[in-house]
Amino acid sequence: MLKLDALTKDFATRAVDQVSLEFAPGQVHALLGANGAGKSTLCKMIAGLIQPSQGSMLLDGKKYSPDSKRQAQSAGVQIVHQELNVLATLTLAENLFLSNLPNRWGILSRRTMHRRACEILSDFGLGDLDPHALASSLGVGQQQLLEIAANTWQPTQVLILDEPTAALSNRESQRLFEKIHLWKHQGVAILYISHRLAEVQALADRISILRDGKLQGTWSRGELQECDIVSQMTNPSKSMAPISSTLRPSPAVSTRQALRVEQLWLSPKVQEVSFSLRAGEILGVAGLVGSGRTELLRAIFGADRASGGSLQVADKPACKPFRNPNEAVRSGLVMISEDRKADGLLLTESIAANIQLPMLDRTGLGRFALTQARQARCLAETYCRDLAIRCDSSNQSVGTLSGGNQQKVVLAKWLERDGAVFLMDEPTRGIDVAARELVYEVIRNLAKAGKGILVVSSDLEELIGLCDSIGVMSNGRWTTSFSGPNYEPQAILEAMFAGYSPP
Amino acid sequence: MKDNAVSSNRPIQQTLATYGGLLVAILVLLGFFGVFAKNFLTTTTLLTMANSIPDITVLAVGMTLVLIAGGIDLSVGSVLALSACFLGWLMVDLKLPLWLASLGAIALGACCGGLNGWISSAFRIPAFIVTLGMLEIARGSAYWITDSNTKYVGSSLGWFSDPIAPLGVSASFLIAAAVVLAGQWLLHQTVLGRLAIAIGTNAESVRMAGIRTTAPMVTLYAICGGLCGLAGMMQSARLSTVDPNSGAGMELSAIAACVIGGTSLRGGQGSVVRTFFGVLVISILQTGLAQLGATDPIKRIVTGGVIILSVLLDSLRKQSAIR
Amino acid sequence: MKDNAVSSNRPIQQTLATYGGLLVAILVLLGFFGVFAKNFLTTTTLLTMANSIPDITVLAVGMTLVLIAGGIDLSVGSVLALSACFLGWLMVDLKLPLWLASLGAIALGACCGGLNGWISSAFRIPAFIVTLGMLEIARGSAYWITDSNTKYVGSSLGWFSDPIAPLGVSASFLIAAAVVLAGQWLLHQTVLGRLAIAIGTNAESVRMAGIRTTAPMVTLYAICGGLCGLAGMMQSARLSTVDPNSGAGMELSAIAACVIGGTSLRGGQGSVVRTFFGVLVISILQTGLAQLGATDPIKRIVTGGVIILSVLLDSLRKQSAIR
Amino acid sequence: QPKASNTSLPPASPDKPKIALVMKSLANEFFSTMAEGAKQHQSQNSPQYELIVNGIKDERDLARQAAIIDEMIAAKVQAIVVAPADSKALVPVLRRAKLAGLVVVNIDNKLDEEILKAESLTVPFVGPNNRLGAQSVGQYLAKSLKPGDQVAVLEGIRTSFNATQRRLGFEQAMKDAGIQIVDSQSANWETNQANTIAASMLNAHPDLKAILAANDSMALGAMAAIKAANKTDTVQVVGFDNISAAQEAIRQGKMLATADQHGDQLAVYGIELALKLLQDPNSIPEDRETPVDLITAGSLPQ
Ligand SMILES: Nc1ncnc2c1ncn2[C@@H]1O[C@H](COP(=O)(O)OP(=O)(O)OP(=O)(O)O)[C@@H](O)[C@H]1O
Ligand SMILES: Nc1ncnc2c1ncn2[C@@H]1O[C@H](COP(=O)(O)OP(=O)(O)OP(=O)(O)O)[C@@H](O)[C@H]1O
Ligand SMILES: [Mg+2]
Ligand SMILES: [Mg+2]
Repeated sequence: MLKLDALTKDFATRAVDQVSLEFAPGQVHALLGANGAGKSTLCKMIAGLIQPSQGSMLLDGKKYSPDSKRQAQSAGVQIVHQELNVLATLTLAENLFLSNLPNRWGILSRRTMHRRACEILSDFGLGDLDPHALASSLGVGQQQLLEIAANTWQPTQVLILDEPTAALSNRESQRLFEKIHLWKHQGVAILYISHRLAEVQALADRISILRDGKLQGTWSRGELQECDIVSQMTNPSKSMAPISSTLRPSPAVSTRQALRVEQLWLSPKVQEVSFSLRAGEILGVAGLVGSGRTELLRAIFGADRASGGSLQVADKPACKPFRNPNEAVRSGLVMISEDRKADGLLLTESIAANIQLPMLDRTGLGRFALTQARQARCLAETYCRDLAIRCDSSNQSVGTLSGGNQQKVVLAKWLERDGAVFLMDEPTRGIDVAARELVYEVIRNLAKAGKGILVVSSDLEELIGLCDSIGVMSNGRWTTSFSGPNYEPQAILEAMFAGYSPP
Repeated sequence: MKDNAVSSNRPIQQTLATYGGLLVAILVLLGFFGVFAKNFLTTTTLLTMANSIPDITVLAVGMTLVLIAGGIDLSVGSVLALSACFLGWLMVDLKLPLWLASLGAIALGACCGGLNGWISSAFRIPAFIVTLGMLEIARGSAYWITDSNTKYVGSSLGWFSDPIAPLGVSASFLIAAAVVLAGQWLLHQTVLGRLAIAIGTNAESVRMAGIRTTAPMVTLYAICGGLCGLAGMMQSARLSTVDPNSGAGMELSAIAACVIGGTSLRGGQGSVVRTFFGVLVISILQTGLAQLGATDPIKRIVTGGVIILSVLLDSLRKQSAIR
Repeated sequence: MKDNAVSSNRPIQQTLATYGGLLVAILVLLGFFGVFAKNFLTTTTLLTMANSIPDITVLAVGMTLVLIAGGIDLSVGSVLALSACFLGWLMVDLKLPLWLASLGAIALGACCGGLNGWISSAFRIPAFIVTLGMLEIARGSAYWITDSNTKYVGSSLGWFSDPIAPLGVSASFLIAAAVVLAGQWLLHQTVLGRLAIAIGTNAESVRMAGIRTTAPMVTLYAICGGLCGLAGMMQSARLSTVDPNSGAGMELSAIAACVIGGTSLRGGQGSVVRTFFGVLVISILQTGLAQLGATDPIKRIVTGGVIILSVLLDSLRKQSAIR
Repeated sequence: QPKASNTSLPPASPDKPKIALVMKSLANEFFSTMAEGAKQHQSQNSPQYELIVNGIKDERDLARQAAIIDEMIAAKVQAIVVAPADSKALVPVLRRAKLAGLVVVNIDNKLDEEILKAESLTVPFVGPNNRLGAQSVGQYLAKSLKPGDQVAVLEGIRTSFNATQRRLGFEQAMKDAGIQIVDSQSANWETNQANTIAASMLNAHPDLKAILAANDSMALGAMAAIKAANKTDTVQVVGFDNISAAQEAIRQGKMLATADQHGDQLAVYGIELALKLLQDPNSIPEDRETPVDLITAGSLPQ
């Protein structure tokens, strides 16, 4: 019912190049492509957020050229963005109904709103949350669910989901898939973007692949193997190692201690967590959304002030938890945070400036020292090459990069700063399959170089493939640890739920 | 921080947590001046104070709404003067009946405000500069209307500012109180109020959600402007004159009241009732210092210090509450 | 929008894109007053103008730095007055040599600024309110030092403001020009400048990058305060007086100059050179209107209108450039 | 120099009356001198009365001055001596003071006759005649100019009564001497604004021979502009108020003349009148015009 005809969008370079596609009702149409291939740009054009440079669209046979999201909505096209847009100062219910607050003569009908919010939230597995609570009390994963709920509770014709599962763990993803099946049966055309190929294989009726803005082709379910998809996505000239063959734990874990956490408290979400991390070890942290993993990392890093406990970095004497990130960084910790938009990047600044940022504290000459603009540019260019960051130049502002490429900039910034212990919160969030391999390689190399690495990820397979051992957080507590390389996923899953079951 | 969460459990703790710091500040000030200034803690003084704050209260309410939506209005003082002068012109020169003239003054204020909102929102120009321009324009127009003369309007507006017999407070004060409550209600119970908070938090996200931000912004600024008109009437009533110089510098007092009350200048956060407490802090300070007969240097130094201190204490209290 | 990106290709287009809108505004104003005001486009008038802007220029440079870092400094006018009065006191009452007295005045300004920066940054209090408090405190202290008296300092500071023979411009002007260049250099070439932009863009990201924000903020505010001291010296030299009332309202002019020059009040964006153009717009307007002999109402209405228009045009130009 | 008479003061009473002196702005030298004079008088006569001195932040803030008077009524003072920031706006609140049984004396800036009548109020006035003062300054200047010469006027804030009176005085003197006023703008009593405007006036009218400023602060600004334009020898400046900086300038020959309204005595006269009225409520108060003296290089002690 929705037909794209030679849709094109030019920025400094061409982001989407003559894409013609057709979406049918009741079908899940997956859109795949490497980071920066133009998927989000294409979606934004369909949803009326940006205007195409060339090309046209037809909806139900009628000409469709929305110049605002509002128009798109009224024509029956809805989008869930890749980036979160939850308003922290409003309540969950208000976020849900923002574009259409239930009211009479402009006065809110709170009761109606509350009732309907309860229904919708429990529908999306957020039933235990109070609709009157502020959205600022949610973690990223819960925010993502809220965002999906807010954009899908109204019936639509076309629904675009741009990486909805990037911050979700299995349980939430499963629930979303159920909803997708439901919408499918209601005859909604769904455009689905994800970097998790397994998901795509399970869900999609049709698969389209973009590479450098150009459509490579469209296939039906089952026509493509994973390796075909990857080879379609990536440039054949830049050959990549096949997936999963390199997914083996690295051998060189020493006995030296890199970080020891003792009885750490950050009420109410982190409760007496203790563990230790050895140099050269990759320690994964698994858990459900809202289990407190992000809070744990923030408490260790001093981003939030822990209320109790002690830390021991390398063989230095144990000390109180850090009071601010500055102390942590000076003690040799670095942290790749989960919410790159809020606290990881300077969106309007260039790639070079972002990579240089943590280094600014290190120049020996003090604050009036000259910045080495040229050096920073060279550095940025090196990282753009090594991490395959798709950009026009190292001067491009980070906010205009695609989501996955933004994540790579965050990575580059901390690789450059370097430290003895790396805390990584969802390090591969939004990064495409091929580049993900690259990131794993980088992480393993760090480990080989003797760093201690703590990885939080909602993708259990990723943890299993990458980590020397895995700890499980459940309801704010560090419940069990498993050591690799042979994990039992079922046991880990059970441990993730353990903290919630009644005693 | 979480003033907006309307939660009904633990109402007393909630209220204390929300208003506690400000109440303490007000009590400390009252106590201090009660001890050191003669005749300070008397009904007369308190009533005098109550009858002198309606205009700044009403301005500050409008300012709170605009600040919460991420804007700012520097023109409130000038628009106050302009509407007051317009009122004088309508009443004295055109001899319009009071109700019509008042309506005209408030409408003019609302127009100025709406214009501020429209220009800044539709063309994405910082409100600071738009309203700074309006500050000059409105002040100039006020001079122009009155020919730079103060105009006597007599007691036709008197009922507005005369104390009502049994209560001792004026109609202005009651209206101002009603405006505070209406403002708080608007913020929490209406679509416009919620949109104000949303836009103030992140205008881009609101636009991404497919909501037009211009119309609500224009409405909010127009409300702020209309309240300036109301404040202008109150001031004229109190002085029986309209004066093109009136309200000069009042924008900073109004903003100070809002910020003392915890409204964020970055938008998204604030409470009208707390703004009212902010007005009280400022006016108690002013009255107390005047009754002490403090010299001007001391008045200013103390005022500045107390403004900083009250916000500092509130911030420290919040930080310790989080821990 | 990306003034900060220093790219060396296509330098002329780049320069035009960056400064074009402002240059056009300046030329239009010059042309208008050249036609309508007597003796406007003469060397004397232009030199008079050049010699009267150093103080506001220097203030606006400091303000730009603070605004870019996401702060604001409302106390610049008062701190200017305070340092000028302190200078007068050191020179006239204590009979200190000029260089020592100047140093003292600048140091006092820097202290006031540093205090602003420290309180607002370390305790996370909005700079608006802290500097509003400082506005009152510094003004009060200025009255206190001078006993509210204007002091005539004669020609002891004269070399500062006297036109240098062959050039026609004063030493003040040259210093102000140097300050503009130094400000631009500081912003783009030093670590402090990068940090200012970074903090203004997203303070939380900077904090999470393990960088302390307090020290750079204190430094930036102290620079701004020191520049207020310098501006105070310039103004005292030009007027041969130190006056505790000087600089009142100058904070708004300085901010207006910054915003006309495209500095964002939300932080992260701005350029010192463009601020200088903003100063030019304002001062040409003032001088031209005075030379026309316009009445006060007209002066204010036109000033307000031009402020809004210049920003509006710049914004429309940018939007059309994007398309 | 006129001196306040100390003879007719009432004897000390056990219940000392409290007198509130409410001025425009303590930030102005004229008013700080006034306050100083009043305080000195009080300390010399401390058994007779208590004094509270208040001013407003901004001379234009009428609302605040009215509020201060209300606050003084609430503070239970017995008399108010007021230098109104506006001759019209303060009348209603002063009527409230009278209704509350207070003695009210008007100094410096005379309340508007018509409005006093409209509010059926009589308030005794003690103060100078600004118009005549300005006229005498203008006449002194005219002596050193020729008929037909061009001069410019820097006015105060237009809404202020004093500003109007002084402008009228200047205009009268210039008209009498046949001198042409080519430009007249308000610099809002401020030095820096006066500097900008005077500089523009000098550029627009190269033949300007003198600038008449309605107060000394603006005169200082005008002098700086003249110096910058290198016209110290051709353009003369006169002012009003006799602040110390202006005296300095007159001594150095950079300024021609100013007028002294004896601010330090003004409040004292008002306070004395108030005390008299307090003691004898039935006495009929009379307006009292205080002297305005012309100050020139000759009349200043060297
Ligand atoms: N506003 C913009 N200005 C300039 N370039 C842009 C802008 N928006 C997107 N681009 C560029 O367009 C290209 C496509 O971006 P897009 O966000 O569509 O990628 P994507 O396929 O969604 O990638 P990801 O999987 O990482 O989300 C990128 O190279 C990006 O840098
Ligand atoms: N600012 C906050 N104030 C109060 N509670 C918060 C705040 N931020 C997060 N929380 C709570 O902390 C819990 C854990 O947060 P979060 O969801 O980030 O954990 P996580 O295990 O990292 O999960 P995720 O997969 O979402 O990152 C959430 O349930 C959330 O309610
Ligand atoms: Mg994308
Ligand atoms: Mg998390």
